[in-house]
Amino acid sequence: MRAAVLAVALASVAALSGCEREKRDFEPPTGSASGAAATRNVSVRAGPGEPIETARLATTQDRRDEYNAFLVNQGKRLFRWYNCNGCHAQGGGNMGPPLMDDKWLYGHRPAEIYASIVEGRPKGMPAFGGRIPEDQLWQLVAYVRSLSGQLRKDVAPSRADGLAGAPPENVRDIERPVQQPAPKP
Amino acid sequence: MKRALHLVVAVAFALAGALAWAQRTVLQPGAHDALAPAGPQAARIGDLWDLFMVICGIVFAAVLITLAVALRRAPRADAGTPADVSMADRHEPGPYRSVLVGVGASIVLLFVLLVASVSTDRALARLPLQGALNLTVTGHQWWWEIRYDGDPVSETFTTANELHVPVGRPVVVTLRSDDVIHSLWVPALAGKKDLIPGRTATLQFQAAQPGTYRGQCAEFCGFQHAWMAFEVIADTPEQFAAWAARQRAEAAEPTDEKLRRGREVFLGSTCVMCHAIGGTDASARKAPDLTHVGSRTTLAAGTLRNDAESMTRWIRNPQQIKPGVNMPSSTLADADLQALVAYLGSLK
Amino acid sequence: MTASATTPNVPRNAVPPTADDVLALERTWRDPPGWIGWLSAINHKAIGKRFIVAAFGFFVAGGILAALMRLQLARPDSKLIGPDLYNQLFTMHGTTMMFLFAVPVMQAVSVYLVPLMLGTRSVAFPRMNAFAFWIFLFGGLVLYGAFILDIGPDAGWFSYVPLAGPDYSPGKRVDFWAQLITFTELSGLLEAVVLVTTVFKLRAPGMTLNRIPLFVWAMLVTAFMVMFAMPSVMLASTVLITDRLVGTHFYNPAEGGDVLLWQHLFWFFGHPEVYFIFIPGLGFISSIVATFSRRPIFGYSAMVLSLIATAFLAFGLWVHHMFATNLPELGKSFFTAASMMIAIPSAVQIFCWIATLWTGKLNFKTPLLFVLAFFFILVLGGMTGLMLASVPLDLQVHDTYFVVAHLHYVLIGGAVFPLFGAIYYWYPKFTGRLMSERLGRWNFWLFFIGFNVAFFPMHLLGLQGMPRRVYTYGSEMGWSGLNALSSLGALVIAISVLLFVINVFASLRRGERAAADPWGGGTLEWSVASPPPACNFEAIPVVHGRDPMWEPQPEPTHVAGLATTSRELLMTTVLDAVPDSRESFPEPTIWPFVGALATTVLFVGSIFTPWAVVWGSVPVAIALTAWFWPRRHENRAHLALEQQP
Amino acid sequence: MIENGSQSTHAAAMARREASAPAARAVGKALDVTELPSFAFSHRSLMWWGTLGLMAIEGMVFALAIISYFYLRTHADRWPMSTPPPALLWGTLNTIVLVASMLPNHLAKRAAERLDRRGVQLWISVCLGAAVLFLVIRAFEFAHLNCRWDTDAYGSIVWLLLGLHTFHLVTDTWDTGVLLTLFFTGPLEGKRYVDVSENALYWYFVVLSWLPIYAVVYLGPRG
Repeated sequence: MRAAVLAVALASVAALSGCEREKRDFEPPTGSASGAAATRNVSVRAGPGEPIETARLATTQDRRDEYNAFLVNQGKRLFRWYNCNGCHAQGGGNMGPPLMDDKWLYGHRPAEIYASIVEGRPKGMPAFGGRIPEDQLWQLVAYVRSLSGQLRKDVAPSRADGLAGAPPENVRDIERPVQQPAPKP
Repeated sequence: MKRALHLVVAVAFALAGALAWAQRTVLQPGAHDALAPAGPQAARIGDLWDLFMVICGIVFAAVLITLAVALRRAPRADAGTPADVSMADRHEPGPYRSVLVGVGASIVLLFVLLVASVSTDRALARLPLQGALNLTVTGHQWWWEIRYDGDPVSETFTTANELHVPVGRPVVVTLRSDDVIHSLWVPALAGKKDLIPGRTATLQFQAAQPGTYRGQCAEFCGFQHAWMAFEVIADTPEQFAAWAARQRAEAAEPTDEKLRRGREVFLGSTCVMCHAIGGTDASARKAPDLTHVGSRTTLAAGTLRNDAESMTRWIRNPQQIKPGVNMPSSTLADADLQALVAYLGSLK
Repeated sequence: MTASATTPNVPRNAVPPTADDVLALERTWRDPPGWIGWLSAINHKAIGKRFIVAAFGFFVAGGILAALMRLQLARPDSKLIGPDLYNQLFTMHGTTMMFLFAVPVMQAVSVYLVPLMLGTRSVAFPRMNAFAFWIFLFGGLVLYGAFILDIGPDAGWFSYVPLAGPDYSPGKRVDFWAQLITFTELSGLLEAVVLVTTVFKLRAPGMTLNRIPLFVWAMLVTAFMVMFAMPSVMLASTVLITDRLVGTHFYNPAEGGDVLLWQHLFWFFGHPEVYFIFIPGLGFISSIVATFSRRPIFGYSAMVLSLIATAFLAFGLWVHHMFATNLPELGKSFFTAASMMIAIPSAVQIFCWIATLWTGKLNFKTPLLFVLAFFFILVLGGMTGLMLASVPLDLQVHDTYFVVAHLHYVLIGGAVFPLFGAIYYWYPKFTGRLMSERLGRWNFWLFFIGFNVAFFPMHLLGLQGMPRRVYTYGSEMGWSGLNALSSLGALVIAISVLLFVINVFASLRRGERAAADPWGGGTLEWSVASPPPACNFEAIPVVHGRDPMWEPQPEPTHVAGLATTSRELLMTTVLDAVPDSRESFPEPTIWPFVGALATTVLFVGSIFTPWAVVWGSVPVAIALTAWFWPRRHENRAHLALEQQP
Repeated sequence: MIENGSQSTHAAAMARREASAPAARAVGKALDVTELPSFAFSHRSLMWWGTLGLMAIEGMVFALAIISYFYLRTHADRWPMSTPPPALLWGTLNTIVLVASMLPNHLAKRAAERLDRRGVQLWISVCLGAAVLFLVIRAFEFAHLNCRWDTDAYGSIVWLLLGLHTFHLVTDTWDTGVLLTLFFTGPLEGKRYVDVSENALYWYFVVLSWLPIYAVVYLGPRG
């Protein structure tokens, strides 16, 4: 009896994670306009190390993307399209810092990464606020986290149809984040 | 049972007839239509089609009539009727001869079809190409990037989802793909050919008379395969030259305040991340080149008529028109959006 | 080890069998009672019936998906179903019909019928047969489970890369598709081995190779085709999974892979597959035509030879699915020729059947109606097939609704109509009752009319330029009328299939009781009771001709001396079916079922982590070993019968 | 219980006979098969045909994999694409061991066909030893391979070929182990000797299918 219950429970968990992982979200999250407005303010006020704002964002925004393989994969596509490779290579780092190791200058939490993209960072990271739509920003955030194995392996993207670089995101083990002191501009 | 027989035969002819009739009447010339050829390639295929229709029609009818006669003449029986095994080890000359004749006839007809098919194929490959117009079509999810290779190279220009060709001049299209497999097909002009990542192929055709011919992706390529269309516009050589000249030029400068505002919006918002407009800072190549978007007849890969109203709808929320398409919906203020639409519309 | 075969204490069957023989045989060959017993069943009739029912279950499921698609396409610019769901629908529909219905159902019917037609008591390797069934069932359930959880594959039943590859199909949807292939192909391949061995070694004495029923020939040829075609798609889908899971580069052009490699491997299987759906259909037709025109099929040898010719040619056509991919001229001409040549063996058979009907006495019953419909539909489909074989025409109609029409004319006309006929024909053998003739005729006429209304307009749509796999179309394209008509036809088909289902279940209880030979058939399955006893034949018949039920029987008529208290089978030589040895067959066991479960865990696990192949193989190995390990009492029984060569 | 069971069965059987008209075939003189052997070797046994079927299927898989190898090779301008050809040592050592293992295998087959239990025990043990040794060497082979499966398409197809063959080795090794155990513990009967003989046949297949793969993987890139 208990076994049956357990089985059912497991099955339903699997089911939910399955649905969560596979949903193809075309429409931006409901009320994206207002969300955009909110984040616009954030991107003006919140700087590195303003955890209150970022915490609020983290609770409202990151979940949808981080468990959805489609959205993370969209993030991977945008990472190429918006030429993040230009500086971060395949996350290996070049002019910009590598994104697949355990070192984080500005924090590894989704909202912190979000802030880094929106506001830019010293030493050459441009501010993309206003250039990249809200939902795409969160897709990029999720993908960036997958680069260092922060996401579930069944959600993280697999190899791209391109030159083989580092092993695909979905086989990388998680890098335990180490906060680095942010360099003074 | 007779009823059934008659029905079978009747339906047979009805359908065969329907096909033949459909070929001539239902399919209006100029439509998106394989049997209304507007160029030598498609015309040759049309002729081959007619031959196949005739021969296959005859064979089909012949088989069914023989069957019908067989059913009609054979005596009736039931499960109790003793089975006749007398012929089990006896040669049956009558049926033997007829089967032999039938098979022989089939072989001959098949051979005719084979020869006709192969010779047509050869002929299609031998379209004279001197002075051909060269262009490259690259398939993207879910739109067509079209590059006219100029000579000198400075003459080269890029557009999207709308192919202009001069009437009577052969066109050689080089086919590439940027992501998955697509297939380029303009039924009225030529057969289809796949755009395959990692490979290149060429497709040749020629338009016989001026007109607009619809083309469409024929290989399943994802969410918006259904709406990955384009238009081939066959102009007179003069019109074509004029069009090409306009396309080579850089984007028109905004003439009034609203258009200037529109350009600012374009360069200051999300558009610029993917689209290019010649003569401005916008140079991304992930989405259709908009340098002369105002001059095109359709938007969103042959999905919408190109007017301010549908342009506005499209930019506001593309996902409602083409779910899954890569263009994000915009959160622009209405005034900005109107300015943007006006500006894009002005890029003739 | 050294027991003599004449051990007095081993009862052997007499001719005619005594009541004790009958009782002993029944007790020896029946499957054990209880639900454990149900899961342990290995009797080919039990497995065959479950196999058929399961396959038809998937047929209905696939039909519902098709109905949903027709609902969406009935009107232009329809917003009922979005592209995401629609892509899953047509992928699931194609996958279901090809991998979970068309191929398995043919093997299922033959698992039931072949031993009866050959005059033996079981298929070879009955436990493997059961295992193959469970694997098939679990594979199908896994796929539909995934579909319900929104993990339904959405890259088409052909899963072309790169669209189905890691970069453009994120998540696990395509992995479930690829793993379903592993399930169904494993099942199909094992069944092929079972059938070939059964046909070669277990025929009744005197049933030489040129006396076996044409249906058995068809299944033999099919089994061989399966053995040489299915490995191709198994390989292809396996490396698709490794591309997606561990980052191999088979289909990645940037690293030396090639996307056309997939298409070659897929169609090298995919085209023969069409024929191993079609050829069993030919077998059904030969059985039905012979019985209902009260004479043997005209030109037995010609029929057999054309079956074999078809099988060989079928491996030389795969490229005609790839004409649009820019291949060399000469190659294309070759494949055009081959694709047209394969029409000849089909023509031979069609003419032979017509000759049979022409010279026979006709008994018009529902099975025959379905066969007559075959002539109409399949010949039409064959004609459009010739058009598709011609490169120039194919370049116009390839990947349009013209192809959709063609393939449904060929597959439904060539396989499903004969299959329905076959169900009406053998249902009394399966169940001991006849299906309702009146419902049968309604079923037939609605199916026939609905089918043509649904699929004929698709030819025209294709010529008007409507591509396949589009989730909607614009009203300005002028495709609305024909699409609406087609959807109407689909509705009629749905009704007729519903009638069929009703007929099957109603006749189960209220159908007229069937005698051993209700149609006056000529082959051995009609010589035993309906439904047959657990051991099929209380005394193995001796065969002297092609139609044992129709021809006079010189002596000896039956085989005596097979054990009645132990599962003993007579094996005969491959060519001339001369009695050669008596082999003891294994008893029912739960292990094939357990093994299938373990294999399922392994397969599903390896969608998520490559290590599942390692830890998952442990339970599989345990199950298979337990399956093989002999039991004492069984061993004693065998020793009692042992006779060294 | 048994009584009821038997009676009901009997009733059922009888009922069926009445329900459906008795089989319509005349009953005459019988063909007695009592004296036929209860098992036989080679093509006279079911197991032989089953094994043959599996070998046909797996042979097809190997063939297609090798064809794919050359298909990819024709599309590459360098082969191996980005690595030197694989070192010969381990692969060649493997081949030698494998070919050598055919002798004990052959002897095991012979012993089985003589129904010689001790011989079977002896030679199967040797075969098993060879198989295990082979697997060990195969481990080194993988470890010293010139590429990873995700290096490029060359790496992928090479790992596929070796992986497929290793899979067959593992299964057949397990198979041999089980048979060996059975021959020590029993219960035995005649057809177990047939199993041994067919197992030997399958081992031949595993060996012979390795030779082309060895040639393709190791000699191919050099030629």
